[in-house]
Amino acid sequence: MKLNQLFKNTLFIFLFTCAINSSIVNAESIIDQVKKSNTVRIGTGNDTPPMNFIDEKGNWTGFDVDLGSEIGKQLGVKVELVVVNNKTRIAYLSNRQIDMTISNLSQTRGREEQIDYAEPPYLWTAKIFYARKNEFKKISDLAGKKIGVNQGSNAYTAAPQEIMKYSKIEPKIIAFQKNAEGILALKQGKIDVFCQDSPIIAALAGESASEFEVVGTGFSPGLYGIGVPPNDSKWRDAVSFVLQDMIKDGSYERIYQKWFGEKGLYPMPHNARPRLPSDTFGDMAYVLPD
Amino acid sequence: MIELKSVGKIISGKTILNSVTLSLQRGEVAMICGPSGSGKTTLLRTINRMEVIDSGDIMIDGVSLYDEGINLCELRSRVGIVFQHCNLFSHLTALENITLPLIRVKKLTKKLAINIAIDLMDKFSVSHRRDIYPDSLSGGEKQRIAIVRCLAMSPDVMLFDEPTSALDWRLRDEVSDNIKSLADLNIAQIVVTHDLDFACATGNRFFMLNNGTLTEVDCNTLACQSTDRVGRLANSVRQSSMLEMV
Amino acid sequence: MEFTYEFDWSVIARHEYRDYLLYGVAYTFIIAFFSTILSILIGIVIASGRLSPVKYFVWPCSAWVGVARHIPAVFWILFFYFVFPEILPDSLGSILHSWGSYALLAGIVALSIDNGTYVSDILRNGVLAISSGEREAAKSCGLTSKQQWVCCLLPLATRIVLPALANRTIHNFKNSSLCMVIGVTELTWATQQIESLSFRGLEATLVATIFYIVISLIFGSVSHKMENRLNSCRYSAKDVLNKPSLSVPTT
Amino acid sequence: MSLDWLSFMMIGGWPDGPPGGLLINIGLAVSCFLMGFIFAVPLALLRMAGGRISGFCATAFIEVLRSTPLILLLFWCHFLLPIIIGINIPPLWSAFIALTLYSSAYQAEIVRAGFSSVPSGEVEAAQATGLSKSQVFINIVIPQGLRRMTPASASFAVSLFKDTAVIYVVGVIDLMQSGLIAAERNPNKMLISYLVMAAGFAVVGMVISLIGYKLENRLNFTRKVVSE
Repeated sequence: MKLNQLFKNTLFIFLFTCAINSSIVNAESIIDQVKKSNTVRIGTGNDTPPMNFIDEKGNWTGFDVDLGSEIGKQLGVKVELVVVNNKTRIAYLSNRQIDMTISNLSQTRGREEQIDYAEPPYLWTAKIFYARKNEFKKISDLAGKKIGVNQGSNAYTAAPQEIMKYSKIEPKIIAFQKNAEGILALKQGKIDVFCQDSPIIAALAGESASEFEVVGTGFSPGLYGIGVPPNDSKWRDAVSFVLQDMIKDGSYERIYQKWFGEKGLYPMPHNARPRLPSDTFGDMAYVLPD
Repeated sequence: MIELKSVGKIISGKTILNSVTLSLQRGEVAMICGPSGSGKTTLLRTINRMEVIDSGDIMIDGVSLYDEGINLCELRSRVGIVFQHCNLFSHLTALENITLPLIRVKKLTKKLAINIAIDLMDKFSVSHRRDIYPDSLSGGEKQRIAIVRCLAMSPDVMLFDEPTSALDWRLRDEVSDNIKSLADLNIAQIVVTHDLDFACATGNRFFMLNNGTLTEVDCNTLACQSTDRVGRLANSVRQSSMLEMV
Repeated sequence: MEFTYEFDWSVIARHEYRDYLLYGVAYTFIIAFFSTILSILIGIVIASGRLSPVKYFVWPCSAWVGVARHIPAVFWILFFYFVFPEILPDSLGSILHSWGSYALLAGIVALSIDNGTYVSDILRNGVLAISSGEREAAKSCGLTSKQQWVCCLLPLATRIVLPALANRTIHNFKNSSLCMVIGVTELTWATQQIESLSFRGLEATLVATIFYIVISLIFGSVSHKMENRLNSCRYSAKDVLNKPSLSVPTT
Repeated sequence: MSLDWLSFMMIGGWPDGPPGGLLINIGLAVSCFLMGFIFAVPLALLRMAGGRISGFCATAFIEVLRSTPLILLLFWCHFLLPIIIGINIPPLWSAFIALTLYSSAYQAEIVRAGFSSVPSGEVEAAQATGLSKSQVFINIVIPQGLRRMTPASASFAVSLFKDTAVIYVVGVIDLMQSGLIAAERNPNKMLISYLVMAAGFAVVGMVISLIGYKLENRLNFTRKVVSE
């Protein structure tokens, strides 16, 4: 009897707290919370060079991290980096445990149902098959082969779809916990090919270009976007505008050059900047007019 | 002093004690004998309410153990029990074993408790073993410590559960002497034992417990039984070995 | 704080996700079964090495147990998957590397190595627990040394060893989940996979957790019953298991 | 002798490679062991002597945690608990929570076994001298139970330390993770990286074993004390 009472009380307090908190969440936009606490919580990973990783000195760095701290600077608040990974980033956003995620997040329909994206996307990407040198010539050669992907990457579905375009034989997909494990498996011959986004492959290629090569061309073109919690357009606009300002004032370009430019750390063969079609607009950045 | 009024105890449908009645004065030593499984130990344990009885009543100094307002801890401190295996606290030294209840139950100061303990240990000539842990004590020493542990609480009643079962004949006489000397201190004692010779030598009242019924007997009957039993045992052994030879 | 999560059980019912779970269960059982068998074999070998009268068998086995007992199971798994084929001769290593089921094999072997050290400890303690008194009693009844072992000593040792072995087996069953780190598609891997594809991992993880709990409880109660049946003649296994040299952290 | 060939192990990870990572393992093992013990005692008591409902709750809690694989528990705490309670948990903290829950359940059983292995005769003897229930518990059951559970506790401490290796799957850069990073960066020295990892776990594990063994001997109550 007594315990029952206790249980009821606890439940009541729990529900009460929930009610209070949910009312706050619903009433306030994240932009107000960020201003009030003077910090923005940015979720990013730590094991995906060059987007986000721990460097040899133990610093948390990468394109995403630089972009995040620049956004924080432009918003005029402190940045609190939160570790997420491919499996947590969406859940954290939908629960508003982070204010945005900049974590090599491709925009997909499935994800669009769960979260919102700031405009514009910040990087053009494609999925790339990466294999040992001189083993495969074109994508159709990969039919029935063992393909490594990162668990949580949308390559898990995109890679077999691409191969099935050329052949009826289904490839075997092996999902690893980390990209580095996938590359190690590739090196050891446990898998025939590793499939990942182009910037990530660019970083890997930088380290091991003599052993591996890209098979065919990139496929499944995608866009890395900044994920924000759903149903908060005020906050989404705020982040979008900051990103657009950065593209206009050149601070985005600076970060891009540092990582992916010709003299950058991981030069990318194609122009991955978000831009408008060059035959119509020249090489203009894709930014909404004022 | 102690009065058991038609005490009954049933454990899982089996009658262990059947209307046991017993009355004992200060200074008397009651020896309860009986075959194994006759309920001797259960009877002993009911007297300080380690076992709850199903019918009847037990009174100490005219106060029922089953009175509403009785302080069980206080009662137990007045009824000492020396277990068959002594049950000394194995993580405490001999001295600590004795002082623990003095300090915790009687709320004596540590110094006073030690004094009392050492005095008593001297009487039982075990004071040189005071800092030894029970595992390193001999059987006789353990038992003397257990007796001292009870005695230090200055009980009105002492209960002994098979005090001689683990001892050789020399130590048995010693226990017998100890019990007699306690009787001189005006303590009522109940001793449960298998050992009929020991019972005859020690007690001044004798009881037989058979199938849960207690009957008072005199010393001679007990002694008779003793010799009788040995005779019967020898006979049966002889018969069975003869059978095998045939 | 807000509990906004709405359960959507249709996720588990969707056939591709359901298949992940079903295959996951199958792989979990396969890993648990084979690694338990193999670990018992390893345990017997190591235990007899440690008990053997030959000095040259004793110390390598003891040293192995002393070291291996402190090495995490997940280390063994990664080691066997990534490193072991590398230290083999090239041809053999590349065969292992390119073998599609090597991850499964590596997982099973790694768990067997991990569990084997514990099993060997349990077996050794079981044999040591048969007191010399019992051996002499068996001898004095006129039994041959084979009869002594078959009729008296081994059944006795089994009775002592069984509860601890059952405990280890449950532990090993749970440890099979570690194989997900090398991409073996067992149950825990399946929950993560469903999470990453559908963003609704809570349902799948809940189902998997209940599965693990139910299997552990069933196995626990079965072993308990078996123990009770064997214990018709009671032998205090507890005393043995509380011996300091035994490293089973269970009850 | 130069240790330059090992220098590659000193980079990558928190704060300076595997040695720093090992500190995380040790710290987590120690703190989760202690926290687990704090929870374990009331859990064990509830299971042994709680009322019907509270006893059942304690039993259910212990059994559920004991039958869930640690890695799954880790995923619960890292991926799913945040979804349920809506609070963001950094990897290290989720590892801490998971290991604490895990160790509290296991230690509750150890504590229970320790307490119930105190000879019932001694408990009875204590009651017979008039000690109250709580006094019996404080003076007899706890000191003896604690001593009796040291061997099991010590081996659990070792196994808990081992189990901290799993936390790398949620992204904590511990010895395992930093060792793996070092191995990834220098694939030709992979074997050395793995050996260093193994040595790290084995050496610390052995030290914990040794401490447990020493503690056991010290607490042994057959020791003889020379009187003053």
